[in-house]
Parts: sequence; structure tokens; C-alpha cells
Amino acid sequence: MFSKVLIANRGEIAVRIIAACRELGIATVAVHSAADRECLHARLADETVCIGPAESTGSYLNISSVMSAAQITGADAIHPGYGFLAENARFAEIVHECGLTFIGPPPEAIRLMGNKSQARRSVAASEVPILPGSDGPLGSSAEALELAAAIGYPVILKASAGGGGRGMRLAWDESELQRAYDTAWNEAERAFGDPTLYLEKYLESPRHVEFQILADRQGRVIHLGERECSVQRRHQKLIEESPSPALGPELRAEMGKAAVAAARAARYENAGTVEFLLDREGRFYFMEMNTRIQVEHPVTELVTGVDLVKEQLRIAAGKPVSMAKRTQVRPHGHAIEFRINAEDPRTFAPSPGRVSHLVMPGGPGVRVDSHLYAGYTVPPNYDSLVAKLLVHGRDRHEALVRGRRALAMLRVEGISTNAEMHQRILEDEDFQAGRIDTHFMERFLTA
Amino acid sequence: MFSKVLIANRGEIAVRIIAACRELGIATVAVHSAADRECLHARLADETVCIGPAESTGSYLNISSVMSAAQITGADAIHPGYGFLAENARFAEIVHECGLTFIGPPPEAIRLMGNKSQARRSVAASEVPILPGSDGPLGSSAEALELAAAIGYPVILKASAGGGGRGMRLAWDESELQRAYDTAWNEAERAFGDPTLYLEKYLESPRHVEFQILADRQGRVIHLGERECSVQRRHQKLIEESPSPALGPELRAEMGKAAVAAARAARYENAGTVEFLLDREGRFYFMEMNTRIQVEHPVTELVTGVDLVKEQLRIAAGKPVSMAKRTQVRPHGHAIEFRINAEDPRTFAPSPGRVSHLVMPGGPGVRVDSHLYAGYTVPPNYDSLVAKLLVHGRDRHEALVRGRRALAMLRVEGISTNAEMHQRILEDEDFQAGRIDTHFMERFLTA
Amino acid sequence: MFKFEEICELIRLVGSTGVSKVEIEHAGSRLHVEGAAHVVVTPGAVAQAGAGAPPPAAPAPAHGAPPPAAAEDDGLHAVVSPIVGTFYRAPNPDADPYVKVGDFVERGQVLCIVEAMKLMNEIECDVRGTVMKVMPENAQPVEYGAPLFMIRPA
Amino acid sequence: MFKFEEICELIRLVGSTGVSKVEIEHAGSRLHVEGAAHVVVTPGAVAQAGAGAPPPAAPAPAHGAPPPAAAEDDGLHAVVSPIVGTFYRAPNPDADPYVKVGDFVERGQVLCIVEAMKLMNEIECDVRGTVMKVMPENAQPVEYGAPLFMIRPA
Repeated sequence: MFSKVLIANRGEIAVRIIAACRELGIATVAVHSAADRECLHARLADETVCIGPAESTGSYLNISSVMSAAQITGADAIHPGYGFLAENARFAEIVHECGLTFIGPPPEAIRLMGNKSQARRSVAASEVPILPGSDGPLGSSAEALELAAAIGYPVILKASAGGGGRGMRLAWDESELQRAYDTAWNEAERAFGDPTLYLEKYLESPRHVEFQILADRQGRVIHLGERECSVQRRHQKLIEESPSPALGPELRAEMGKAAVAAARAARYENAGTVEFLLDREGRFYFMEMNTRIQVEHPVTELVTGVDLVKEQLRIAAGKPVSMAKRTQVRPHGHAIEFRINAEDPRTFAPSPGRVSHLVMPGGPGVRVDSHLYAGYTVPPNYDSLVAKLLVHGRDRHEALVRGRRALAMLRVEGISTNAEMHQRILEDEDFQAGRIDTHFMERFLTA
Repeated sequence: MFSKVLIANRGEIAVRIIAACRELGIATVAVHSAADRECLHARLADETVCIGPAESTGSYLNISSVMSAAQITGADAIHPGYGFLAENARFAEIVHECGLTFIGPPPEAIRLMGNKSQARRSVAASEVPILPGSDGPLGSSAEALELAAAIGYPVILKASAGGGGRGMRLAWDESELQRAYDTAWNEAERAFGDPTLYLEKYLESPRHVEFQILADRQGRVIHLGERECSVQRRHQKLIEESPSPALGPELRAEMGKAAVAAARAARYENAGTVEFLLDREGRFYFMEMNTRIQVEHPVTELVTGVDLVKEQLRIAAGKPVSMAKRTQVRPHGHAIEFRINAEDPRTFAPSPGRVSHLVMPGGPGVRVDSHLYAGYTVPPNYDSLVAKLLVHGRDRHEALVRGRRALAMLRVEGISTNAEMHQRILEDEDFQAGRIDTHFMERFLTA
Repeated sequence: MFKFEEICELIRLVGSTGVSKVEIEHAGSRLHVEGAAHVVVTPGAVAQAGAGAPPPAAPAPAHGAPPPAAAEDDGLHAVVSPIVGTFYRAPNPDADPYVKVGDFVERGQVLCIVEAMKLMNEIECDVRGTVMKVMPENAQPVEYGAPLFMIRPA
Repeated sequence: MFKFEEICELIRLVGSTGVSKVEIEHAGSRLHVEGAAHVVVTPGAVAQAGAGAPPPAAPAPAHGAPPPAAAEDDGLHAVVSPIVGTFYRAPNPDADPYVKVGDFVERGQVLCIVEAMKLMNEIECDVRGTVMKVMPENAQPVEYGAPLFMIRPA
């Protein structure tokens, strides 16, 4: 096992990784920007190194600074968390080249799954269902129009290098597609430096259902069940739960098998997530694979009892996954995560500032992953996620009422949060009944 | 179900009961003393009533004030928590006489189990093993000496009305017993207004192992497994865990059966705990039954997934326990509770004061039950328990390492706590190996 | 030293910035402000400022009961409820109130009843003076420590 | 003493900088501000400055790096490390140090090397003056923003 791990991240996920390291007896190095001296991860780690200014390009995204910090502290492995450098294949390569271990998948797997059109082609070859669409990058708008005519409208254009909705355009007919092609091409070029696009059939009201994967160097690949992540606003997940209200044992087995096949197609290792779109008829389609630990991983931890970050560390150290097979993962109960963002509840604008009063809920079936404390100043430079409030109950009903009471017991003053919006979502009839798809939030916010 | 519950308690257990009520859609009334306006239970409840001065005799122990508060707020049930009025049979009677529901056992069961020598006799009649000793209260010191000669020294004198170590005296020979009798008699008279004593064989290094019981009005009595509570200082539990490192499936089944028999002997209803002493040879003896929710109940909640306080509310409302039988309780993993007391780590003297900085640990397998928040002033008038830090792991090893990291992440400034002592206990070889008995802390503190 | 408004501004600043304590001494005056839970202004500093008044008492909680010690207002004396119960101004629904605003009351005179557990507890005046204000409505629940009457001591 | 606005500014500064305490005595007057964190303050600097001086620097954390902006002391200028790495006073182990205490340095003159990722980054002086102090030991790791040299500007 590693003796010292550097955590190339900040905030709640850095705190989460410190927890896992401590449980395995591994020393931790927190890197932080000049704005994050008082951030909880810097306070809790065994060692800290200030690696740059507040702007993340100079600090958390600065590969040279991160590697120098690893060098001067003598760390033997680096955990990238999520975001920042987590899905940067070049960074993973540099970590390996410097003789350290990157706690995550091999660079090749990151690169393959990072190119969305390549990933599509690669998993299709392993008989994982994909949406009808282009067999690789599109050559021209003419090709796009021809293909769309064949598979039928609506269709969606996506950037090969894409993510987060950029370079993505929906088209309901030929003229829209014609216009969308150039816009998407330019946007992808600007955002990713790679303008190539691919095209897929557009599903009108799919669910977003993803499977958690663990794969070890011994060639074992298992899945730990699904997370339903349909409650999103502008491609940002807000509420995730497991199990999905839409899945029965058969569909779960079928999708789980496809998720494992997708991971095998990428010669995957470590923890990863295979995202699917699921339509109303129970047909599912590979969307993409996230080659990192997800924000919402605790949902799976609550229902399986498996510590995913400790599994990441073990796998990276060459040990096998601790459950020999899927049958040793016995999910129990129902878990829901509410993402608490420091944002204006009406405008969704970030709400940085000093936390003047804080009460975190506790008691049965409540888990909090957060870097907040009373007196902490949320800096304006980073993500607005300040806490993940999770609840676990014997069934979905208990999880829902527990969510309501935990949110009611949460008190944050000094900054604004979206906690009250979560309360209102919990009162929504469709949400209560599990009738959710990726357009749920649009309907909810305009209602 | 009840529409409004008054909570006749304060601090963490009052917060815990508010959580359970909220999950069942029940409104809550917090009563508080003049010193507890800013206590978290008063901040979180739907309504509050100040019922008296800081001294608990004028407030939390004042039956008339509590009942008046119930009356003016229109509460239809009262939850007593633990301590204060929780095991006061007369209070339970008055609640019933006023037409409200007491959330706990019938007054007769409280009264029977409150008289330790009567309880002993009563469960013995149901073939629950008891220690050799007096068959009811002792008539005189002569009777005590005669009995001790028959069962062999050492013996222990206990007050019939006793609890918390008062009126309790150990004797290793005749002359010690002769002297101890009068001392214990006087102490019991002063402490409880009832000087009657009983005598038992004294076990030199027993474990304290207790079973959680749920009994409903339909006559169903089940147990939810055990809690190992041997880590105590002066009869105050410090660390509790489940399962006990000393129990295998057979002994568990045998002790569980005895616990259910003891509850049946008392015509018990609601949640209760049957305490046993367990010797090194695996023989166990009934010690007493606690007719309330215990401080350490979350240990059982973590391994069973059952919300015991919600079960209390359901049972008091006439509903059956939600698990039809013992086999529906499927314990998983290992849970440990660390009681965090506001006290001087060397002298154990209470350490009230203002909490200037607070970080509560979170992440996987951590539960916190507490009324602390940064800025809260711990008053000097009450119990020093300020937080219960619980960890849950897949096995005892994971629970231990998780305990270590959760304690390391706990930051409390402004008051002193015993958190660091817990860390040292976790490093103790005997504790790590599960070699603990009720004298563990004496050895630990003198080592 | 400072004007009252300036001291308020200082206190507000202490509260909003998270500063824990400010002490100012000047020519025999002294200002001391602690952040978060406690805001304490020693009267000296304010009194010298002339226009100053002490900061107002903590706002009343749900049932209208500030801490007993703080139940004073412009030299008035508050008679507070010693128990939780229901406030009645008269011995029975048809009777006249025990006292009205403007009445002069003696120490030991019954002012009202607080009913608790079916017991009618007569509340006696603990000062001699004039009734200036009756705080709760008739038949309203009162907490421990809730102010019942404001009396101007004679 | 100070003007009101000046004290407000001090309080705001204490709150935002995380300084734990400021005490000021001036001609019989005294100002004392405590913040949330635990950071030592040198009272001298403030008293000397008279009115409204910024609070002095926070003490160095583990790796000796206060915020770059605050790296001033008695009018000295701190040359700080723009990167994380290892500090070397000379171009190679056998060579003489680039500069010694007492040397007069020009703007743009190389003062040391900070090695990061096998790259030797020459750190240039950003002021003209005399080297008063070399902060890290040779071959010691330095953080971003760590002070390397204290220079008295000419």
C-alpha cells in the first residue's frame, strides 16, 4: 500500500479522500491555492503545500505545480478526485512517468472514453447498445443531414471531445440541423480545441441511469448497481438516488452486464461510471463513461456498504477488489443525495461568503460530505457545491421522509443555498412517485 | 398516529426525537429551561415552551410544568427520552391520567423493573438466569452474612431502588460485608428514600452485554441483537459496540431468548433493554432492565437499519413492530459509539463553556447525534454528554479504523472533551482484540 | 468618545465580520464588544456619549418571554410568571379583572391567575406601584418567566 | 485617537484577514480587536503607523508562506517564490551562491534557483536594493508565495 498520497483537489472530495487514506493508514498531502489556506482539506491533511494563486489554472490545474508538490513532499501516489485534472490523460501519464501512481484508470482508458465518438464506436463493438447515429466523427454537414434523414428527427449533435453541454445542439428538422452544425462546430473548437462532431438520435424524455463499476488489475470487473440521476438542471445533477425507481431486477441485470462490457471494452481499471439513457419502454443506450470517482458515489456506498475511495486506493496499489463477485454486493435500502450548492435560490448565481452559522443534520440514516464549518469563507473561485447531504432508509418512502427532515434540520447562514429548492422538489408529486426524466427540472422550475 | 408530541428532555436525545417525529409527520413541542433557550432542540422544534429555571428540579424534572406545557400546546403524547422523568412510573401514570400517551412502557413495567430485587425475582420465575443471591430484599445484616457464607465471597450489596452505583458495596469477606451493610443502607436511604438492599454473587471480570427489545401491544416481543458496553468508567458507559466480540450465534440466540423472556415477565411494551453480565466461561446473568430508550441505541440502529425511536412512536400509537419476527432483522457490519463528553481530559471534571470552533466528521459510515453547534454555550447544569460519534464498518476492523479517522477529524474548541482519550483507547491492544470487561477502564487509566 | 450610532455600527461590524472582541478605552471611557453569541457594551462608554441608550433587549421568543432578568423597560418592573400555564385576569369568566391599567397595587396583592394542571395559581405583586401594562391576552398560555404586568414602582 | 472610519477599517481587516487580536494604545487611548483564528500580531507596527495601518503579516505556516501581498516587514520587500519547488542558492553544488546578505542587487538580477519538475527556474529580483535576509535554507522545499529574500529597497 502507498505510504503517502497527494490529493490534487480541494473541498469536500479532498476531505473524502483524506478520510479513506486515514482508514488505510496512509499519510496525506493536501495541495491548496492561496485562497484555500483555511479550506477544511488543508486543515485536516497531514501536510499541506500552497501550489498557486486562487485561479485554478495557476494552482489546481497546474500540472507542474502539483508534481513539484508531490516531489518535495515525497508522495508516492496522487488522487485526482473529480474535475480539475481527474480526466486529463496527459496528467495521468506524467504521474506515471515521474514514477508515482495515478489513482485512477490507465491513461489509454481515460483518452478513449474522453473522446465520445470513439467511446461510442468502441463499446458498440462489445455489443453495448448505443443510440442510432454516426459511426465515428462526421465529415461534413451533408453527412449529418443524410444520416438524420435515415434515422429520423429529432437528432442531436455532440462534440467528440465534449462534456457539460458545450458543443451540443438539438435539431428537429433539416433546416435546424443545417444551422446547428456550424454553431456546434465553432463552439466545440472554442471549448475543446477539437471541432469534430458526431450525431445521435435524440430521445425526448429519457432517464439518466448510471452504473458504478470497479475493475482491478487481476481482470475482475464488477458493477455495484445503478444511480438514477435524472434530476438535473443544465446538465448539472442535483439529486441522485439508488436504486432507480425505473429498474426491476431483470433490467438491472441486463444494464449491469452492458456496463461491465463497456468497461472491458476500454480495458478499464479502478472505479468508473457507465452512463446510460433509458427510455420509457425500458430500452437503454450507452451515453458515456466517466473515468473517475463521481460526485454522487456516496449513494452507492450507502446501499452497498462498500467504501469506493478505499477500493480505488487498493486497486491502484495492485490489490483485487474486495468483493469477489457481484453476488457479494448485497444492496440494502434506498439512498438519496441532495447537492447543496452555495447559490442564490432564484437566480442560481453563486453565493460565496462567510458561513456565520451552521448546523449539519445528524441522526439515523444521514450522511454529510462537506468542507463547510462555521466561520469558513466560501471563496468565489470554485464550484458552488459546498455539501452533499445524503439519506438512507429501509425503502424509498423512508428515504424521502428522512430527506425532508434532514433538509429541515440543516441550517446555513451567511451564504445562500438551494436547500429550500430540494424541499420543494421533495413535495413534488411526480418526484415522489419516481416519475422523473432529464426534463423534470425544466418542468419543475416553470411550474 | 399522534399529531403533536411534547419532548420532556433536552440536548441530543431531544434532537433525536424531533427527527423521528418529523419523519412520521408529527409536530413537536420542545420544553426547555431558562438556560436552554439556545439549545438545539429548542431551535429545531415546531414549538417551544420555557418550563422553569436552569436547575432541572424546577424544569425538566418538574412534572407539573411539563404537563402544563403539554396542556397549553395541545400535545397528545409525551416522549421522555432518557434520564430526567424517563423511568418515573408516577410521571407515566400522570400522563395517562391527563388523557395523553406516554411514549414508553406501562407504569407497572417501569415500577417492577425499577425495583431491582423485585425485577430479579420476577425474571427468575421466567427461567432467566440470575446471579446466586437474595430472593428479594434482605431483612438484616445477619441474613446477608448467612447468604454470603452459602454462595461464597466476593458478594455485592445493591440498593433495590438503585442505579448509577449508589447504594452499592463490594465485600470480599465477612467483616467487610458487616461494615458494608450499614453504609449501603444509609446511602440507599439518602439517595432513593428506600434503604432496602439485596445481595448477589460478585463477578470479578464480567462483560456488560445488553439486548435491545421491542414489544408491541399485539403481544409480539423481539430482540434486535446485543450491545457490548463493557468500556465504562464509574458505571458510566464510554464506548458501546455491536455485535459483541464475545458472542457467537449460539450464545446470541440463547441470551436473546432470555432477554425476550425477561421482557415478557414484565408484560413489557415499547423499546427496552435487558442488561446481562457475561463471565469468561460464557455464562450470563440478568442484571437489570432499562425501561426507556438508551443513550447507545444508535449502535443497534446502525447494524439493523431499524429506527428505534420511530418504532417507539408507532408502538405507543398501537401499531405493531414493523419487523414481524427476529428473522426479519438482518444485522450487517459492525458499529461503535464513542460518547463525547465536555470534560477535562485529566480530571474528568465537566468543561462547560462556549464552543468557538466545531468540525463534525462526515463521510462513509459516520453518524453524529449531537446538539452542538459553533457558538453554542454548553451550560454547567446538565449532563456532560455533548455528542455521540458513531461509526459503522463492514467488520470490526473497518469500524475501528473508521473510528480512529472520525475522531481525528472531529474538532471542538472552546470546551475540553474526551475525544483524545477515545483515540488512546483505540490504540490499546486489549481493546483492539476485543478483550474487554467492566474493569477495562480502571486498568487503562492506571496503565 | 463615539456617538451611539457609531457604536451600533461597530457592533454590527463585529457581528458581520466575525470578529470576536473589540475593546476601546479613551480618556476614561472604554468600549468592549465581543462577537458571535455575546455582545456586551459597558454602559460607561455609551452614557458619556449623551444621546446613547443601551442596546435593546433580545427579541422575544415565540411565547413572549425574554429572560426574567432582562424584563425591564424604562424603569418599569415586570411581574413574571413563575410557572407554565394559562393566564386569566379574573377569578372566573363572569367576574371583573383583578386589576386594570392605572390601578395602584400593593405588594402581595393578587394580580391574576395562572392555571396549571387544573390548579388556579394566584400570582401576587412583588412590588408596590401603578399597573402600566397587562402583557398577555386573557386566557393566553404563558411560559415560565413570561412578563405578565409592567408596574411603575411607587 | 483614530477616526471612526479608521477603526471600522481595522475591524474589517481583522475579520477578513483572520487575525486573532489587535491591541492599540495611543496617547492614553487603547484599541483592541480580536478575530477568529489564532495568529500573532506585532503591536509595534500599528502603533508606529499611527492611524489606519494594515494589520501586520500572518505568521508563516509549515512551509513558511504567508500570502504574497502581506510579505512585508519593517519596510523590507520580500521576493517570493512564484512556484512550488526546491530552493537553491547557487547554480550548482560547487558554485558560489548567486547573492549573499549585504549584497546590493539590481532589478532583474538572478537571486536563486527554484527547481521544479527537473527544471531550474531562475528567480529574478523585482526590486533594486540590499539583501537583508535569505529566508529558506539551501535545498529546502518552498511553497507558492513563500518569501525567499528580504530586500531593503534603495
